[in-house]
Amino acid sequence: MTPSVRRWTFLVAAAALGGLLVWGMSGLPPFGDYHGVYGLLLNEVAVPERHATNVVAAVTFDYRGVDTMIEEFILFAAVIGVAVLLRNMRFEEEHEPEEQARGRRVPGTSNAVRVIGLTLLGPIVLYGLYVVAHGHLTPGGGFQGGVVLATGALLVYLSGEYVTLRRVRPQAFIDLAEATGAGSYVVVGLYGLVVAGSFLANFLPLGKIGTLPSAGTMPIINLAVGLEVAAGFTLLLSEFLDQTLVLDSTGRRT
Amino acid sequence: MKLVDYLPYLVAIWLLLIGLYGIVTSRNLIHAVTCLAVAQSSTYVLLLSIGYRRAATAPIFLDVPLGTRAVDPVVASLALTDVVVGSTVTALLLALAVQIHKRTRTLDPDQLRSRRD
Amino acid sequence: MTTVLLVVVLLMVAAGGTAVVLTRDPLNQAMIASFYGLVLGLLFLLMQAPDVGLSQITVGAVALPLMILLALAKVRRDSR
Amino acid sequence: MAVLPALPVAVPLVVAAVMVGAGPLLRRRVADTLAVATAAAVVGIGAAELAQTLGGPVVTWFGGWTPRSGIALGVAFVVDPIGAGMVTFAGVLMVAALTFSWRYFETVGTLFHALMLVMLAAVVGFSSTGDLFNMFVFFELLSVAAFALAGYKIEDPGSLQGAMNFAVTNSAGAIMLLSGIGLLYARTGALNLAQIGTTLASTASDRVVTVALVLILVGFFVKAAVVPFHFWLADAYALAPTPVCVLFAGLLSELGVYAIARIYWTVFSGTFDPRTPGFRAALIAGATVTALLGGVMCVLQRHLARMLAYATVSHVGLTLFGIALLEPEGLAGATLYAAADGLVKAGLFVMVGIVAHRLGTLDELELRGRGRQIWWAAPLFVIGALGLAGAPPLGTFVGKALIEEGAKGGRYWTAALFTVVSALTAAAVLRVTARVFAGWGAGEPITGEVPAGGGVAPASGGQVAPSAGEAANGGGEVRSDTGAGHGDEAQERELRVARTKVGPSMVAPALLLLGGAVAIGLVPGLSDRTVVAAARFADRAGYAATVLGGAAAPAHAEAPTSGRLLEAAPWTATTVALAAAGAWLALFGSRIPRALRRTGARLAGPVVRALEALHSGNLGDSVTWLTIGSATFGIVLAAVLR
Repeated sequence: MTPSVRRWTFLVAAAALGGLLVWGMSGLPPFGDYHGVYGLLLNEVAVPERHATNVVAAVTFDYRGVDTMIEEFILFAAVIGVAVLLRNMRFEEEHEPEEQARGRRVPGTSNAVRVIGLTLLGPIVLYGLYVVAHGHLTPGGGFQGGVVLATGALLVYLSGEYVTLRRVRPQAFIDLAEATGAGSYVVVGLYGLVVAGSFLANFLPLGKIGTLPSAGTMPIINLAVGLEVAAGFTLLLSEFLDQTLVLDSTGRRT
Repeated sequence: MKLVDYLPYLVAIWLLLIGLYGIVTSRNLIHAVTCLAVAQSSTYVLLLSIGYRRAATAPIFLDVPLGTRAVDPVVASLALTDVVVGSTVTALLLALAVQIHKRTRTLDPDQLRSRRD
Repeated sequence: MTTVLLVVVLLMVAAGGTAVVLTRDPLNQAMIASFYGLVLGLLFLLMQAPDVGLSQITVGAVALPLMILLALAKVRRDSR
Repeated sequence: MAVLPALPVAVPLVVAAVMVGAGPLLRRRVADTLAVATAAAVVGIGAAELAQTLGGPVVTWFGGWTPRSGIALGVAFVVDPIGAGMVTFAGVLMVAALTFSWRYFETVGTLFHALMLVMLAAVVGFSSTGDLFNMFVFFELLSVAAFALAGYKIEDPGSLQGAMNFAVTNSAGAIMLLSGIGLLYARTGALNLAQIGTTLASTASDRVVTVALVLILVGFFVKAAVVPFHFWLADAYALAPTPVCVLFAGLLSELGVYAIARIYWTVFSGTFDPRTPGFRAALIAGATVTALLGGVMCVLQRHLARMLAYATVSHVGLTLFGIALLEPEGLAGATLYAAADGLVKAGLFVMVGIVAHRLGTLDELELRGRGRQIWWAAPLFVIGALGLAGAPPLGTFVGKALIEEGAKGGRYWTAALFTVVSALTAAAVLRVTARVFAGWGAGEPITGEVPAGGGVAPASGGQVAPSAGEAANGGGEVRSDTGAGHGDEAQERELRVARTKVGPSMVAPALLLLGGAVAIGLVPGLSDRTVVAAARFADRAGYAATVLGGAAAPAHAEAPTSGRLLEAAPWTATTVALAAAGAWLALFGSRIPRALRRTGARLAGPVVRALEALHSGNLGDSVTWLTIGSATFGIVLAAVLR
């Protein structure tokens, strides 16, 4: 199809599809008037049964914990996929920047940016850890905290410590962290199968509602997710970043 | 039947269709991938709209007592998973687009095809 | 009050999504996508889904646009 | 509490994580062995599940959250014989694919193994789960791993584009699927399949249910590559690395059809009982068009892998046809057919991989006569062709016979469709075999060939066939020694292994797969057992009672049927004869009187050109067709389900 034929064909089809969807959704209960049994039941039982004040977290990490486990592996597979898809570029260019970068600053990063970046790093990491740890109590959790932590790692890049980071960031170490995060979720599940009779079943004391060490295995799973997401997003960003910074250090951007 | 009662659903439908429109008319794969993310966001809106309850709190019973009218926690959990899925798929597609550009020196789907033939 | 706010943000979401799609230059698009991610996050907070809102803001407004920018930077470099 | 069902998901995932974590420490052969052993373990668990579930489905609740008064709190795995069969089947294909990759890639790293194992876990979970959203999550896991594997050959632009089209179209389908799931959740307040089915059965169907059904089916149609949702498939399947093709062709599309069956019977079958005929007609129409178009496109290809990709489309259409009858016999037939056919296609892909490995191209005409150096491959190709034709003793014969039986009054039409379609795909493979191994036919495209096998001429002036450039490009795993692009020197080389050697690790998978297809046809009592399993699969109320109430599965008496094989035999003979005649015509078309040839070319030429233009491989086209298909299918269903 030529672009204009395609556009008009699509518009006609989309109008029909849109009409169909509007027709179908007009049969839904009005917005704000939902009474599904599943959610109502969970809102009643989750806190007493799981000692987690955040019911969404209880659903995410326990009642429907297997969804989240698979979700972690979606991230895991995507990280592998990006590494596979971008692999030969790294092969081609990996040596270049390191050799050239030795003994010189990455251009384009002023000291002010660098200082701001590094000053922000501490609070960001603390905040990320806080969000991960309190997932079963308040909004947040492994995923949100993990992304915040990955952003922290990114700050180190952006503040020009790329060269430093290349030295302190052994790729294998982050790979290991990611794999550990993803793998330990399954291991917790398998341990539940052995100890409590079903996969992902809770095997720890539930603790006092509202305190940090409560809700059984949930904080552990949250931690695993946090590790996986922090490492996974760091890898994702650095896969793309590696190449961009090569641009900088080969001197074209100065 | 007020329009407001169905506005969120209409917005979800709109996001789906406009996202698909963007993909269909896109001349740049990175642009198309971002459009796919817009289409994906329609599902977040749809899911959360479905489980919304008027004059209800979030299903977090730390500061509010148990039994307070709260929105559906399941859709929030589903949408959470959906956000992760959407973002990882987008990352993968961006990597594909970058590699395609490296191999073919173009990101335009129409040009890509003509080179292939 | 909440309803009015919801309607306004919903319309902003619809407009934002449209703007992302209709912005044909990927670089500008990434900026608008970041804004769109933020508005979506706001909508989710209003819909009493703070967990989702937080994810959406960290991912949709920060991480994803960043990835798009980095991908674009890579592509531009290749083009030269 | 059953222990087994979670294991074939958990074990491959843990092994995948270990492989990535310990990546640098693992030697290549250790990683290979570990991966094959894991897949073999899944086969073992699947077989154990199969034995365990013959008496009724096994239900496992994750986290131990059993339902309360009919409301599911958590996620359940519900494994029945058909699901357990899928688990076993996936394991077998994975063993074959990983064994093949043993010698196939030189340095592949552990990332490839990890992706393959993640994909295995996803397939297993998808076939085992009894929860709609969980199904979606496994679907996405499968997709993400598949996207990455489809683009694995980063030095081949065609492969990357195929992966891109695959990924975007399938993601768009997944968005539709999830929207449909959302609508069902809005309507029923449930995500458990049994619970949704029970809730829906108690009330009349309405527009929300109809649109939800449309959206969910579209999501699975895209995965199954039902026309017109199939435009992404050829490039993605034909240009991926061979071990990946084996899984794609044998497993991925079948999975989409499985999902359609599962969702229909557990969720929707209770709601629109009296309006089933309309729904059946719509599904059958889609299946028929898919089978025919796929068959025609298959005959038109001269790139071997692309030919098999279209054979996949075509035969998925046939499998869907069996499901679309909405009868247990049809379902049973589709199950056996899909299993045997998947093994046949996977085996053929292995053989094509061997050809690429040894002969360096996948272009049929370039290969003419060159197959003599690997003459032993010819009989395997012929067995594959017979499998596509549905000839005994291959399992496709039994499956086909069952589907024809399920068609009841429409038996003759069904048999005729199967005959035409399987003759087309089998003729294509026979033609290739004769040309490549015996050197029959011309080495260049013949202009104005007559229609072959009751279809369309194989090529008109080389216009249909991919250009030589593309053939070299997409020619499987082969690269010219001059290098494809700059910087390739440093990258992992897929194929440095001497081209002269085809080790046992490459032939064994083909024997395993084709042998499996024969075994399905020969195991006594298999078809009767499958009919019982299908009857249970289709018993919505019984399924719901087992899942939600923990009730024992209701008994389904075996009703041994005889004579179905006898009735199917003449049709099969016709198919094989037509396929052979078609292949002969395609090879020796030049011997046919000129006038006849011209007329044929004049009639077929425009159709062929139109088909070629349609299958542009363009991303925008693919998504446009997705939209057209969704709208059309939606409007039809809205009309018939009123």
